[in-house]
Amino acid sequence: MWPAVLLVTLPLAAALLMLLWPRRARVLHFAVAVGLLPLAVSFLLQVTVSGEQQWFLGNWGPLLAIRWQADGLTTLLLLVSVTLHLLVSAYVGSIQRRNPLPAAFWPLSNLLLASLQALWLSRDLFNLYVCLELLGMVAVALVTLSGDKALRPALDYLLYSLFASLCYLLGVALIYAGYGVLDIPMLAGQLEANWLNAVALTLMTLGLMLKAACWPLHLWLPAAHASAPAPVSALLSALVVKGPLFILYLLWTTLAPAAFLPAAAYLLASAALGAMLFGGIAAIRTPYSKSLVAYSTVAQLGYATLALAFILRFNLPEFVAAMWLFVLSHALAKAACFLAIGELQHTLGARQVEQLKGASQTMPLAMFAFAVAGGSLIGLPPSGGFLAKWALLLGLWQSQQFFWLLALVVATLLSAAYVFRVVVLAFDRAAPTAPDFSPQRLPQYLALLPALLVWVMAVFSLPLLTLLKQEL
Amino acid sequence: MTLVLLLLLFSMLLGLWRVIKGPTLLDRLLTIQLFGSSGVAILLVLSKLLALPALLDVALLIAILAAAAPAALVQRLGKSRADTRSLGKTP
Amino acid sequence: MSILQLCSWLLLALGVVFFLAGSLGLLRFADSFSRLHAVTKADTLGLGLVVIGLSLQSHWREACLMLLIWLVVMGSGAVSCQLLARFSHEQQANPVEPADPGQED
Amino acid sequence: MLSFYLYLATAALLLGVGSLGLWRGPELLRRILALNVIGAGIFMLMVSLAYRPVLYGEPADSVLHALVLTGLVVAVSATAFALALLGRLLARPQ
Amino acid sequence: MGLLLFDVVLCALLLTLAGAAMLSRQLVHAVTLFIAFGVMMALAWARLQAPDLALAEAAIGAGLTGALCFTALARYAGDAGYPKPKLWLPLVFVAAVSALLLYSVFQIPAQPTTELSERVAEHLAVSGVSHPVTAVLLNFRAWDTLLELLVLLLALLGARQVPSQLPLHAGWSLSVSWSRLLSPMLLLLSAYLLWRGAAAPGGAFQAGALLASGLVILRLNQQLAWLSWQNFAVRTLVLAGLIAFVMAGLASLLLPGQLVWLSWPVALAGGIILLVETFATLAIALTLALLVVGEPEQEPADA
Repeated sequence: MWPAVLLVTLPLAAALLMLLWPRRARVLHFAVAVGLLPLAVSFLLQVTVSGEQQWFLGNWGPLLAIRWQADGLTTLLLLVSVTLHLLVSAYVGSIQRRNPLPAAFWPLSNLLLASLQALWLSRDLFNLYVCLELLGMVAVALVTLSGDKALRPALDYLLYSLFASLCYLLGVALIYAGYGVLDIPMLAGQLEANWLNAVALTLMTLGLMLKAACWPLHLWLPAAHASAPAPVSALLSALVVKGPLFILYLLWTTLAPAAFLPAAAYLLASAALGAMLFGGIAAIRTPYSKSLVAYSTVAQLGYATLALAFILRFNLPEFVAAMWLFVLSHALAKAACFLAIGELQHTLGARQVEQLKGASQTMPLAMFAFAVAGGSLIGLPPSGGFLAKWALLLGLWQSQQFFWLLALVVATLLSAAYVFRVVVLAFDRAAPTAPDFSPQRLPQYLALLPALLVWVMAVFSLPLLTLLKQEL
Repeated sequence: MTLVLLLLLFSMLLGLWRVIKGPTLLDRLLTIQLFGSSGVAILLVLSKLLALPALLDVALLIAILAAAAPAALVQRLGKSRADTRSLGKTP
Repeated sequence: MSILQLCSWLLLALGVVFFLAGSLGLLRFADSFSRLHAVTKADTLGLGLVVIGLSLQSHWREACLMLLIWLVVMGSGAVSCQLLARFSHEQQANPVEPADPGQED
Repeated sequence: MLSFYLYLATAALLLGVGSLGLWRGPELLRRILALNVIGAGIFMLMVSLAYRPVLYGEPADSVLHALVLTGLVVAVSATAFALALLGRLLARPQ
Repeated sequence: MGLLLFDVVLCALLLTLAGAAMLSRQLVHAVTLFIAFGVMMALAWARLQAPDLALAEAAIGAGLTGALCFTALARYAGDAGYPKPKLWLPLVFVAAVSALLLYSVFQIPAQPTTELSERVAEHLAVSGVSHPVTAVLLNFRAWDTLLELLVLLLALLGARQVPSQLPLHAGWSLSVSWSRLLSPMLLLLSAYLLWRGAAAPGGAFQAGALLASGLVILRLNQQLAWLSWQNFAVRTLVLAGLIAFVMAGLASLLLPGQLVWLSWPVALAGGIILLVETFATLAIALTLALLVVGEPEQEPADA
């Protein structure tokens, strides 16, 4: 129990103390963030060795209590959140002199971590609603850190997110109407394929897709992620949109009656196709570099959604592995992308893609970080992105889905196009944009770190695959 | 007892016309006032009818806070604000 | 039916009549300020009658609570009536001022 | 039984009315109010469900009451935050 | 039969108020109608035998919503001249969705599922309180409540990032003296609600919301100058609910034999719940009050 409790309460308690004594915030923050890392690693090892664990909070037994469950996937997500939280805040610390974020960043980022951890652990429909709401509010509060220019995107984000959680809540209420149970594992296999459950699951799915910015419900995402400060965008893109995706996975793999699965698979697959194609095209066309990365998030989420759709249709372990490998590798790669682009933007004073001209000369490290992370987004071997795509291709080949193989190839070409759009410009050494001040090295290294981690994932591919394939 | 309840609600229903039709802001605010006092009466009767003594607390709460909305209105939209020009003055 | 109960019902009925009269006044009176009178006076009286009517049927503790509620309603009704009247009077006295959108900053 | 379905129907219609306001707007403040109306519809659905055992002479479902109470707090907090954002948005020099 | 007629009229009133609020021409009318809608919701909760919710709704709807909405309204400089929105397209779509939802809610079985309620009743005796709603909130599903307090805190933190000052002008003497007269009563009533929560409808949130309304009324009448985030005591109390909750959770996890997060030892449960609730009430009251009236003077967003 202790590791799970500490992973949630330590950041929470740290945030409370920071609010009381703002002066000590940074010291406290790094003490906690560093301390959480070994905790999360040991928790992951413990769960992989001795199998999944679960608790009924308050010791009230099933039905009455809220259930926490720590399986391989959950502990992996816990570890990734802790890692990214540490990396991003180290980046924020390293640029503190140059362009400091408001002091509220420290408690808010700890609260973000706490609410994410609560979400990964929870297996209760209503508790997940509260976690979702919490996550949405922290995310919006973090977006407002970049000042007045982010007000309108932040408000839109908040309104969309509230509407989405209300949809989800309505679905929960309808399920409770039929069964009087909120516990997901207890509801597994219980739901009949009737009209009421169909409506409930549709509403929940719509709400979650809106929150996870699945195409075509992604309209709020580019503005919100592009207007937030770069480290915040990194956290939002890497972690926050994955929360609702996780709930979606839980709902459809454990809760939904088998009769609904084909329809849901078609819905999700077409959303994924739209996301991969239109997200990619939007990323190629946008003039702003941060919007490019934000649209790429929309496109990349498409891969994960596609994998989810095929989990529902074919039930192959390859697809489960593919989905979560996409999520993990995207989390790391996208954090690196946003940090690198943020660094480039600040140093070159450049919001537009065009102004990144010659960046490989002026800021080679940051550009390298972007290129390495981009390689994983495209799926170049041997990155994490490649692993994910390979698993997906393998699954598609086995189930003989040749149309989707083609779609995947086209989507890959699109992502290659938007990554190379930046890289090619950066290697154009004719008339590089002059930096406003001499580039700092430490933040660039910190941006490179998650990008390298994605490639390190390939080394651990075997244990990762076995861990994720057990999920089914 | 139910009849009393119905008639009280009916008196609110009469007020509804004012709150929608207006014509001034004062009329609408008055109807909130009416809803407050009839609401208190309804709660008293309901508490008797459903045997829920806690509803008396609800009534007390509404009664105490009845002046809260007007106070907020006066503070926020009162005279010294230039930007309340067009509020509620459609004759 | 005891006399007490009869009294109680009579009072309740009378209270409801006052409520209805107040609402009718709200509907029929010509201008807003007379409507103000109709609502606040009649309703407070109506509530008082309902309270007394119900008190006759209930435990003394509940009766005390109801009496307290009535007192509070009288107070806050009077206060909010004043506030609303003055607010709306001022609004009518001050004609439209020129727009000044930058006022807030 | 009839009143149970009556309140359920009201809840569904409140959801409709709220969605209409959310779509149509046009002011942001009205959209925020509309979200609250939708919330009220969902809470009404849940409270009617909690009332269901009363029809069979049992006490109302206290778990649902607790959930709605939690939901109310969340709704109020979110509304207050949205209104704060709105206030800043409108106060900003154009 | 009579009660059914009452229900019909009440539902019609609710729907009309909500519809009028959504469609009214002027924003200030929409806000007024919405406040009336809040009062009617409290009546509906009372009718549906949910006194806890009626209390909460009354405290929020009558006290806080008005202050919140009028504050936002003061920002709209007159009518901003929005184009008249289209009605038909949304109306058709929404009508279709409502019809679908109506059909769905009529599919809900009238037969209740009672297993969970039975479980609550079974364990009520060892929960430390005798009011089931409080038992669910502070014991059976205490984790939800802790997170809910966190949501409230986050709303305040978020709102503090976007301060927008409205000057407070001198209150009218009548409302000032009324607010002074009211404050001891509000304090008493919320203490009473908090205390009653253990055995009867009431509890931390209702008491907190009521107290918050009182603080807001006083603050809007230019009193309580100390009510500010900069004030260390206020800040401590705002965080006190969560701190008490987390500390109680960790402390009881340290006790021998307690292996699970947020499980109160049976003998101490009543005391722990009262302690947590007391701090939570103060925290809720101050947080809501700060959220609704904002800071008294302009300060930079980060402390």
